Amino acid sequence: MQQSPDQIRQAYRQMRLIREFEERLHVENPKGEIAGFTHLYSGQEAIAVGVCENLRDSDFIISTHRGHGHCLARGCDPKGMMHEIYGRADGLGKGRGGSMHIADLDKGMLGANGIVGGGQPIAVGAAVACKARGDGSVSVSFTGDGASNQGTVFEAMNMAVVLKLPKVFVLENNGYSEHTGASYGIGGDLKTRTEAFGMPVWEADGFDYFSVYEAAGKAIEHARAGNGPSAILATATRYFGHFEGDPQNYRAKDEVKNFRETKDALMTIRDKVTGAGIFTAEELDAIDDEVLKLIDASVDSARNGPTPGRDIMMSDVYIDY
Amino acid sequence: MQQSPDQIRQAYRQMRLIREFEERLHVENPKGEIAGFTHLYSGQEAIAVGVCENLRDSDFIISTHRGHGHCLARGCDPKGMMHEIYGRADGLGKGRGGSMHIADLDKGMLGANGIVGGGQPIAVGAAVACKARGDGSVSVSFTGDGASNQGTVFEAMNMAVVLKLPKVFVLENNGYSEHTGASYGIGGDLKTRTEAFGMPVWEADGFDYFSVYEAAGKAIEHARAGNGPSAILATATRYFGHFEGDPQNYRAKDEVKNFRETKDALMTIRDKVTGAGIFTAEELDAIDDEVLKLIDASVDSARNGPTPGRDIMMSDVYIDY
Amino acid sequence: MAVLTMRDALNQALHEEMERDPSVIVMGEDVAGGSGGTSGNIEAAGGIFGVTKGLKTKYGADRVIDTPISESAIVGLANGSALAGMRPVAELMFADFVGVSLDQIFNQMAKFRYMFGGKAKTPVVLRMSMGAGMNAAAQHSQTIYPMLTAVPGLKVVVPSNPADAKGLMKQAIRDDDPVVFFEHKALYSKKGEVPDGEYLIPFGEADLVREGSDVTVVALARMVPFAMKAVDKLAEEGITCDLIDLRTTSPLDEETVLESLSMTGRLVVVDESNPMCSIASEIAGIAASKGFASLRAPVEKVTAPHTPVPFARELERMYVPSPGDIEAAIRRVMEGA
Amino acid sequence: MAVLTMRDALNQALHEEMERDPSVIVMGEDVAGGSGGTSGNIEAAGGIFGVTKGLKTKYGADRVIDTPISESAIVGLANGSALAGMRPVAELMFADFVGVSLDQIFNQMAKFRYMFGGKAKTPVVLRMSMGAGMNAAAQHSQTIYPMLTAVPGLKVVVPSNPADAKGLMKQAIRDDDPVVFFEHKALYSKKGEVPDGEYLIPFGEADLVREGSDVTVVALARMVPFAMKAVDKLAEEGITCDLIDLRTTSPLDEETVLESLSMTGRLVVVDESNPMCSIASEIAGIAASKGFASLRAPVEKVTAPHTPVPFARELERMYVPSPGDIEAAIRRVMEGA
Ligand SMILES: Cc1ncc(C[n+]2csc(CCOP(=O)(O)OP(=O)(O)O)c2C)c(N)n1
Ligand SMILES: Cc1ncc(C[n+]2csc(CCOP(=O)(O)OP(=O)(O)O)c2C)c(N)n1
Ligand SMILES: [Mg+2]
Ligand SMILES: [Mg+2]
Repeated sequence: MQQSPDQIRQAYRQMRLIREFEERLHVENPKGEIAGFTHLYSGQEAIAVGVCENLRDSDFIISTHRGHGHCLARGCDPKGMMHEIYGRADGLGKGRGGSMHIADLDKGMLGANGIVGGGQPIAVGAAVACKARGDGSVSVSFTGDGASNQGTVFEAMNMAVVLKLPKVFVLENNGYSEHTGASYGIGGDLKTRTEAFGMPVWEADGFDYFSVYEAAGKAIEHARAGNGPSAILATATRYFGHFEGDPQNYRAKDEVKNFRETKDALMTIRDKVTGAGIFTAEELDAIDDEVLKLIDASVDSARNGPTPGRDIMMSDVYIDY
Repeated sequence: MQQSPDQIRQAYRQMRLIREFEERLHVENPKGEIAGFTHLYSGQEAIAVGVCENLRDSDFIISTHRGHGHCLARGCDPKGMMHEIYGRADGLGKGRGGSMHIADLDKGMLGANGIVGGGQPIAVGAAVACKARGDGSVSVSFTGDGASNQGTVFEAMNMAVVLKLPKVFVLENNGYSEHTGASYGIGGDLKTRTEAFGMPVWEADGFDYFSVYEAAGKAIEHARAGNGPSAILATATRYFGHFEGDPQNYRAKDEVKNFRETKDALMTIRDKVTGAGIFTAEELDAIDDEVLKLIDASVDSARNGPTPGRDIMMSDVYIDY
Repeated sequence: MAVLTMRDALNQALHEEMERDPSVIVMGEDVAGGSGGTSGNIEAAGGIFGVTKGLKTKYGADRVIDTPISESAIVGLANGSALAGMRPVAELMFADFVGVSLDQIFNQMAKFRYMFGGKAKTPVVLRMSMGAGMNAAAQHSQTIYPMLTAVPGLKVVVPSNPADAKGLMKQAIRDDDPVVFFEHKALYSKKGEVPDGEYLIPFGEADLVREGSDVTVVALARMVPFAMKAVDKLAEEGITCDLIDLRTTSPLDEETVLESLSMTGRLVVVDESNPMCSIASEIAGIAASKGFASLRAPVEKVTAPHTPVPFARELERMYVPSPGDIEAAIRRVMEGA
Repeated sequence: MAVLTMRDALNQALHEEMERDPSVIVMGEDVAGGSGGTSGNIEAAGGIFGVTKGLKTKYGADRVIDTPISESAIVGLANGSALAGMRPVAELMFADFVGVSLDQIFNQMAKFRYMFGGKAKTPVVLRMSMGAGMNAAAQHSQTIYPMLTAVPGLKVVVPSNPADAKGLMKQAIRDDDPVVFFEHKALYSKKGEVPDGEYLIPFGEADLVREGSDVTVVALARMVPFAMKAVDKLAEEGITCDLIDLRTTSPLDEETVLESLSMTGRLVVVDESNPMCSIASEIAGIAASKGFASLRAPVEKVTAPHTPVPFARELERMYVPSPGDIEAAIRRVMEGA
């Protein structure tokens, strides 16, 4: 733990923020106010935060359909996100994108993406811009175990290697691709397949913030130094269904419960941090309180946010047409 | 050389047929009677023939934009092909497909394909049918070094592994992808990348019929026995430009000449076969004569073949509409 | 006749055809579900919309194939197995995923027979869910049938109700040409009477679902029930319409449209797609060419706007042509002449 | 003014814009060529059609990027670099290759700005060669602009001559929205006068290339010179036509078409695409709706047939609408009213 207390506080807070954001959505969702598909990230918090805590303002990330965690970790405004998820005119996407398309270009967050494998080629493009700038900035994409079988992801990996771009592929194996186990759809294994393109892959425990932070740090440093692309492979689990409403018929009865009890990312960081005497449980609880209040306020505000109208439907298709 | 003289005669004849078919097209092409893009296979004959001599009638192959060699090796009628290349109403494609789309479903030849990476997923589909039949039949696709970077090819490989299909990937590295060297576009290397999906890869000398025959035999046997997909990787060169008319500005001056003089596939098989005393040079020359006459006759016939009319343009879009 | 949802009508068609013909196979992501899972359930999903329920349990893993997320390879599986003698029914979970598989659809399956001298037969059915109505936003709500209707070699099916869905699906599976079968997400749970057992609807025959004399209304998929609402409401006022449900856009039943137009002289076309190069454009264009002599008023095209599909409930509702929009268009066309 | 081929006019536009703006970059397969080759030539191709000649030699490998055969990743390179502040000009060698890259075009670049609350700017130019004329057969000859014209968020350019190609390309590169730029293969070698230096043509402004009073002829890309032949021939007989070159199909200059139609009352639309859901359908549909009051005769749509593009010279010539077909359509529309 070579991180400063401030860094650790920030990381813990971000992980808690994601966790509570998602747990709250899980509670709110059945009430019927939230439209569309909602894919929750709970269980994988250490990955998004472990990666993003390594980033600078000039870096880029691109996310997946399961985007809330990456957005929050990258610093998107939770209230703006919540408004978007509730379809409000003042949400980050003006209510036009919803949960699956949250982005904030001002934060170098190039969007959640509803197309599995859609983001990776785009992130490679952002890496072209990073390289052109020559300021050591990097581009990071997140890719699920299921997404790793999409042709566009292979193309993106190969392209990044061929052009020696400052690009980091974050592979998140949460064990499932919708209702199918990760192992079923993957010929070979993720690490070997990725290395075969000629890039290094660092493995991490996706439940452990410090493990991910360290692996991602190596990958990002590798890119910043001009050594080209690399990947990290982090394994965790998702606590909820593929989307809200999924009965999860494909999972063993106690699978999630076991993970929650033995591996939980928030539990892990708390144990480590309190164990090392960096913060007391009370100090961390105070962070939790702050986060919970923020989420409460975001949900209240979003539930009462302004409804988008025809002007919003018709605008921003083009800049000039 | 455990092959019977008859087998070897047939293989030699097929290689010579491809060679002369292509050399003749190279002569005819500048005369202006042949329309469209013509991609010649000369230099790689041992690969198509080395693979296809392992096949049974019930097997399938699918080809690329550089399809003449694979078609001939699979037993497509040279005259029907020549008529197609000349755009004749009685060509294999009735003049609608041309050089890039020669197919013969009756021979299990699922077509040359103008889309790089287009054929591989289709060949995986044919392997599904092979598996369903349960008769040990296999499906073979040919893939260039350039094509190996197309997302659809990675997907096809993975799918074949996941479904454990009787599918053989023949990777033909001829050193170039159009005007670009093979090494430029390939992150990692072809063998490692293919093995990473969890399938065995056998390497072969793409100039040597016997080497290819043996490697392909292993792969095909692997598939017939129900052990799933595999690949062979064969390296050779193409003697002509990417397409007819290509000035080849990307190649060293004597590159092709050197290959022709030191590695040529026809030379190689002749040397081995005469050296082992299986056939005399005169016996092989007689085959050459027969082939040359066949090509002469095919070109003469094709030059005077019937012109397709409106009925041909308008038919076979659907079976029933 | 049983009363079934469209989902169940499609499921019934699949069950009947798989039972009838062992060469029918099904493939796609989570068409069964549960493979590689920890519950041991071999059919944890039965399709994300439940259309393929029970198939794997009944017909096994060789005929009901769960796949990785590799849409090009999924359509390729269908194409190759069809060329090799099977009758595959492949699923693209959402029509929007043609983006990652279009080549296999428009350059491959559509063109084999033509390019290959008339020898190839590619009896693929490519199912895909489409349309707005679930607030699934811009990448999961499109109605891309115009794009595929334009492609020679493809047949395109767009059912509006459970009975048609069954009859057209059974026809699609038996059809020797490649068929793209669009299932509107917002119709899956709609119920209707569905004939039992053998029931086939030929392609290229539109259905005249309402008869009238003032206006010809042409619609497809979810726009048919919406148009019914508008037409039925106006009928109370004495404005009567022919309402034509296209059922397939390729082949397109021009005759039925033109015949109706020759009686009414007025045309409203309703299409959930974006306006440009749409089915609405196509039918309006046909009216301007082959139907010109009949036309007494400007054609009204009722479509979504030239925008992506927006997410929020209010926005999506505004985006999709509504019964009110259709009613207004019918009124306008009545005033026009 | 110099006389240039369309190829060279496009090349000039690229050179000028790369010179002017360091954020302009070029990417695609063999846009330079020679990478990894044995000749040491760092620009062995300059694009398969020569449009990108000299760019790598002048601007270097960082700005002129040869890529592997990975079209989705090529368009992705453009999309991501544009979001991150560059002005990429990406090449799909053949328009038919949208099959392997459509997602990045229609689900990604077209929709970012809308989905992302109006913050994103995606100034991509996606160049692609299109059309019949080289006997390149069914997978290398399509004119798929209708498919992309239908997509909200994309602008679509279809030049018919060298001057327009230059002016529209320079506009495309400076435009802040994503632009799909179609280059007709059969026009690359056609020559015309091209203004030197700064020359921009705004999008959405059709060009009235012939003036007349009897018929409005609307055409685009290669159909414009074909239509000119027909129109000029008929002018000798005293039948005079407005000939409108659309130049862009999105935005589409309806006003110019409708204004002309209001004078002539007769419309012929010429489109090299397959007939269904085409630009011909779109324009005919506009005539039936917004132009109905002007219309005095059935609209004539002159398009390719509903077949893939055939290979043989004779077949391809039959497939492509010819000056003779256009002439016949103009005569028919003159008889029609
Ligand atoms: C191209 C495409 N195919 C399929 C889908 C449907 N889909 C959405 S998420 C998903 C599973 C993704 O699995 P994974 O990449 O492991 O991410 P996770 O859901 O586990 O976060 C699927 C199949 C999609 N959105 N896009
Ligand atoms: C999807 C697609 N992209 C690009 C092309 C253009 N193209 C045709 S052949 C070729 C090079 C193929 O190289 P390789 O796979 O090594 O085969 P080879 O030509 O060497 O036989 C390219 C880029 C194409 N036909 N299809
Ligand atoms: Mg997963
Ligand atoms: Mg090659």
